[in-house]
Amino acid sequence: MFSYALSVMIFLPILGGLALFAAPVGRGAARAIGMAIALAVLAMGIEIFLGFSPVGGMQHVEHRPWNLSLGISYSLGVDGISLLVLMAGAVLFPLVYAVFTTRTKGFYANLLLVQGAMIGAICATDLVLFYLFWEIMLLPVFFMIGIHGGAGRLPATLKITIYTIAGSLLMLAALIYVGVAHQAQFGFWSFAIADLAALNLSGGFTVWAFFMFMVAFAIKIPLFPFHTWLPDAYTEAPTSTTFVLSAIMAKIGVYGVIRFVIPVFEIEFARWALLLALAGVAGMLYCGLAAIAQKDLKRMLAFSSASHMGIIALGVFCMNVQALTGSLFQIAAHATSTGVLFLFVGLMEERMESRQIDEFGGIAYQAPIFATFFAIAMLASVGLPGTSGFIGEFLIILGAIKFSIFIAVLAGTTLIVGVCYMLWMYQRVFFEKSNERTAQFKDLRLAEILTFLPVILLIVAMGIFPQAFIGKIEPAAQLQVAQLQKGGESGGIAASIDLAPSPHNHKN
Amino acid sequence: MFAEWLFTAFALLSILGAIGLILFRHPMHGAMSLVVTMVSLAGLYALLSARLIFVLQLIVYAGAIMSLILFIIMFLNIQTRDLPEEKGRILYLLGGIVLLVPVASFLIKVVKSLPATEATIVGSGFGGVKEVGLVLFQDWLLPFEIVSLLLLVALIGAVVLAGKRRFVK
Amino acid sequence: MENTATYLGLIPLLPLAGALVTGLLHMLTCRRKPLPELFYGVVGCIGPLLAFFFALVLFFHLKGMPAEERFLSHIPYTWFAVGDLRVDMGFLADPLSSLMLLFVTFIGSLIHIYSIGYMAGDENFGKFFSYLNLFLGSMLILVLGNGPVVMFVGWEGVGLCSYLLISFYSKERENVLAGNKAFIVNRIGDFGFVLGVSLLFWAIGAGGFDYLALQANAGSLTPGVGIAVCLLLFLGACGKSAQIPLYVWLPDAMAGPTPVSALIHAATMVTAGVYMVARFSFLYVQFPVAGSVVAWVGILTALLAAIFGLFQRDIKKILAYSTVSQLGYMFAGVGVAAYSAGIFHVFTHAFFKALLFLGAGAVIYALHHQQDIWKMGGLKEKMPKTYWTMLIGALALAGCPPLSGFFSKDEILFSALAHGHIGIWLVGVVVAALTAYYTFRMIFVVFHGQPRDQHAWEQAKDAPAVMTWPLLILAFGAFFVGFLNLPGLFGGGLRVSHWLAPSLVESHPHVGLGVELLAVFAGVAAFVVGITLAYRKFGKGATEPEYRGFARFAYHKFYVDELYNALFVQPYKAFGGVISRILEPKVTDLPVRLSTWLYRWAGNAFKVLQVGYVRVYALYMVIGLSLMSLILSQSIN
Amino acid sequence: MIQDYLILSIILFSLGILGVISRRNVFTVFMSIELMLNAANLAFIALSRLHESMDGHVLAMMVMAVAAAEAALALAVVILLHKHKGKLDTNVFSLLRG
Repeated sequence: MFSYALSVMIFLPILGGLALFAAPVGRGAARAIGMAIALAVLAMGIEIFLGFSPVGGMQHVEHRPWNLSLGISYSLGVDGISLLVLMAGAVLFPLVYAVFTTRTKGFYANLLLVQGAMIGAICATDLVLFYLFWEIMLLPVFFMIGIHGGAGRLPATLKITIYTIAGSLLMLAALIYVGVAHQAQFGFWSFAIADLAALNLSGGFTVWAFFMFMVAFAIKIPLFPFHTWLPDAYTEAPTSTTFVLSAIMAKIGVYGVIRFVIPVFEIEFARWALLLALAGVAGMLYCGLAAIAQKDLKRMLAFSSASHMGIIALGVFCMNVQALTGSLFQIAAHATSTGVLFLFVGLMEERMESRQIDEFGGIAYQAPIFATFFAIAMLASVGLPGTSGFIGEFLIILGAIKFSIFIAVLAGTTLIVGVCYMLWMYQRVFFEKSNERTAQFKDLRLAEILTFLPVILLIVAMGIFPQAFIGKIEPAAQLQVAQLQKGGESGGIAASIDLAPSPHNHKN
Repeated sequence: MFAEWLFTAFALLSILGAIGLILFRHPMHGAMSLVVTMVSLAGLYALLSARLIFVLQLIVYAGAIMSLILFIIMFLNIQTRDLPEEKGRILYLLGGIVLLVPVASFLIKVVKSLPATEATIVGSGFGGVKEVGLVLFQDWLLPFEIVSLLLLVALIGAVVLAGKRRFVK
Repeated sequence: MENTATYLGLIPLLPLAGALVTGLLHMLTCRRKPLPELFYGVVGCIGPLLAFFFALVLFFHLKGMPAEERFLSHIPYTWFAVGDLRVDMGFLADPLSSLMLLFVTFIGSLIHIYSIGYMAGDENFGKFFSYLNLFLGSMLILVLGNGPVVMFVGWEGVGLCSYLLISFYSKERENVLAGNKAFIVNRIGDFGFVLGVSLLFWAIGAGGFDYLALQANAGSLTPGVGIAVCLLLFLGACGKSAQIPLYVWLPDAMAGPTPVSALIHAATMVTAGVYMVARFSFLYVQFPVAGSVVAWVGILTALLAAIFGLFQRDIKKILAYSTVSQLGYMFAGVGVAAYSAGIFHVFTHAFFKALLFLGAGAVIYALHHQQDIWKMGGLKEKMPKTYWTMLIGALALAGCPPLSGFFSKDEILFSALAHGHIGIWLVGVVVAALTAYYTFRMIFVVFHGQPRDQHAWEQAKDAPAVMTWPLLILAFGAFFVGFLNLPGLFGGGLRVSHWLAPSLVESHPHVGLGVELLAVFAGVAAFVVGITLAYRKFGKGATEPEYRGFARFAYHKFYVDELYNALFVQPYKAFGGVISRILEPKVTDLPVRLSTWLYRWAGNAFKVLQVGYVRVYALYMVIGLSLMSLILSQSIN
Repeated sequence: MIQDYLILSIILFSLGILGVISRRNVFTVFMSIELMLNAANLAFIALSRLHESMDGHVLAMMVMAVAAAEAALALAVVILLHKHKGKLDTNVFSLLRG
């Protein structure tokens, strides 16, 4: 792979998107262009994945000084932590073009922009560069919800805007603080993450900066109690946007915590991990319980997504290699399973003009293939072994036990909570008797089957052969945890318990 | 000495004209008192050896612009009953004075801090048509052209606005 | 010990492949022109039969090895490895799993064959066989997995399949609800299992996370962690094997087609919990406290389910409660550290329970889906084959010597006594009597006396050969498999126990002949008392009694379902409603709402200034100018 | 001496502002603006004299040109206003009211 691969992956969609805005083409051509670019990015992503060597460090590094006086640089790289997130960003976008065929040109252009910005945010190894892409990412989403959304799109757009702007401003302030601190400690400006990791932050404001970062990412993840924008935004956004939000953007929040917060604020992170883990678990339970009371299928999935994100976040806060690897794996697993579920709901909405669970029924008899695909994605989402969802969830719970038994017990209830609302929904939508609305539902056509089949197969393959993925991310997770433990030792209380046998145990 | 007397006289006249402008209720009276100000300003320009500007002030301002205004006022045939009621204007006036005192005093303070040099004798060519023209068409050519464009735009705009076409709501 | 056998992987793979093929074909063709049923039947049966064949091969392979080296393993690849945790997708065959394999595949195959007849004419014939195959494949993974995590794959897989099969007639809401219940209750158990396995890993899993390595490291467990692990794993077993407090799903599971009930109750799924406890015998044997909990929960479940069984009127529900009850026995067995006895009961129970279910299925089939025993009667003459085979099954279940059930039950009760658990033994004997009573209540009411529904009775006849042959084979098994583990008292050699010995960590206390005789006598006495009472009450034809008082209470299953509904389900739903209707919009959303409200308020406040008059705006400008001047003039002197 | 001119300019400018603020008659407001322009011109010329440079004269000419343009447009607007509303009141323009 050539050394500018990442830059190309970032700027091909961005420039393509901008050109598409200006170009006088129809929506069919716009979709074809978008699809072509997304496929090109996908091909490069696969190339990177296959060529990725499982060592801890950065690969495909690009580095170019940008603003010398402030030490900002244009630097990119991929390591085990960002690999799967990057893959999610590369793999899932072509689906959108394949499934949603009737959007306007502007929509496809926005989609391209958001992809480029996301990949940029994932690959950036400079905090300012990351922030830049992070902000660019929001703009297309804003337009996609505000222009193309459902009936209640304006309040939803307002809400997501208030939340994300608040988060971004907090992050900007904290970012400046970190930069200034680096200048004060080392005498030169730098925002490169490798330099910032060497910072020895202490003092009263550090905890504030830490929480500013955390809140910014928590909003994006979203972590309880910053999740309230999510149900509205996910429900009102066009399904393709919901797909992008849930499958990739939420993951970038988690990724940001791992990539930027942990290395810079090791001590604070170790100190507050228990609280954050509690927030993750609370979000999981809260959203899981809320999901069962939803009448709108999309809204239910939105809560389900938030619930799973709580568990993924928990894995990050547990500070051991199993949980962290589990989180990273679950990022990809959840992106595929929940993403596909959202796409399916979009399909149902297009064909039956409804999202109300009560108005469905008996789809399984009308559309066995669709029902089977849906079931596989759903089972992956509830973490059935043999699908992608199990591995990550299991590793997270396993890691959580090491961290705190109490947290782990709470986290374990995700097994029960998730299955309750999903089965309840599946029963109402796919089983029981069909009605006039569902009787006319047509099963997937061949083209659609071919579209979804790779993802469904990926879900299963990730469950059966996860080592192909875990092997690539595990060394990076090891490194990260080692760094964290150094921080935890020097400053804080790691709330872990020792289960290992003591020297004088009784022999039976 | 004579110049100072002239200055005082012109200054008083122009201030009186300005006060008249803001106090007369009918615009026609206000316009007439503004003409007084304009003419006395022209005199002041002459005192400052700005010969070309002195002429332009008389011709363009006191002549063209003011007569245009007067023409429109008369054209509209404004009667006293057409005038807006301005009951609170004394209040506004007093309030404005209160507000402007700090502004003016600040500006005067700034002016006082300028070097208090007496006006020196300037060359005979100062402010003449030729000299100003040279400056205008050498150093200020581009702004000059832009201004001419501006005038053109204003001309077209005035025609369009005041033309017969109905007001587009 | 590093013996490998590649064909181990094939055993679960064959039914899974069958599931994939039949499932895909059904999915693709069911909306157009369905394939012939015979095709699905044959394809569906190939997998289990081949698996049974390989299980036999495996058995003889192991038998040919020295007793202490009977381990065969096959590790195709590493499933996942993170830090110290290394989980192989591996299979392990030892005496325990090979025995399980044998009867699981054998009975599974018979049920498959039987289903060809039973499901004939169903529009989802292909789907049914796909699910059955998947079920069997999952069970085989569960049995063959070489470590707890691989076991969990099958563990969850059977849970999923039970859901799919119980809600097979998915057009009726009750059936789907029963399926949901099964899956959710199983998930509660899985919750315990996952936590137990995770805890186990942090305690002793760093050196390898398969059974052999765990067994080698088990000595270093601290009691606190060890007991916690045992109890958490047992919670998983409770869910899967329907023990108190998670037994509630099993009776509802009758909503599925009858062969499914047979598969769930006899060969797969419910026995998984017992198998798991036996598999972890090296843990439970270290912590007798945990074992006692298991034993007591088991025997109390046995008692409770037997009481429920006395008053049921649905033939399948009677059998379902008898399964719960027998499972309780098995847990009592493994709980008192008599693992081989527990597994042996699993083994015999598989035969006679499959027989009883398939027989009941034949009855239901003959009576056009009539399941109420009080609408049957006198079927002995019309369905002789079914009657005689079911009678053998019932005798075995009731513990009639010398049928299989007698020996296995006796072994458990004897072990309880021998290990000094007098209380468990006493309850066990009572349950044995109750079992004999309700089993023969069913037999007498269904087959003896006068027909209660003349019209249905006249049409009833024995099922076709594809259904009766499995019955006959199973009856043969139910009669004779008990002799495989004939205890020394009867001149046998406990061959099953000896076969299992290398896999299990157990002790055989030496007790006097008197104790052994006492156990046997009590067992026989319980059987005689039970069957006599049943005969006196129902033997000569009886009408449905009115249930009053305790009987009514028991008929309604002590209102446990209602209690759970009120205690867990409704609060859960209500809590969800509270969150989404009150908490979410009013509390957690408050900051956003406050901020929009603040902006709106501020906008309204400043709106007053926007009078719309140009001169007022100019005035504002002047105000600003004036303030600026005031400030600036401070700095200029 | 020059300072006196500048002070005069300030006074005239302030009077212009006062006119804009206190009056509602369109013509008077407009002429007050002209007054402010003139005040600015006076400052230009005075400073030009002070520095003995003629750039100020050029600027003053440009201000005149702008004033002329402004007069043309503003008067056109006034005519329109009078045509449609029959009034010369600036309060008629209150579309910006919040």
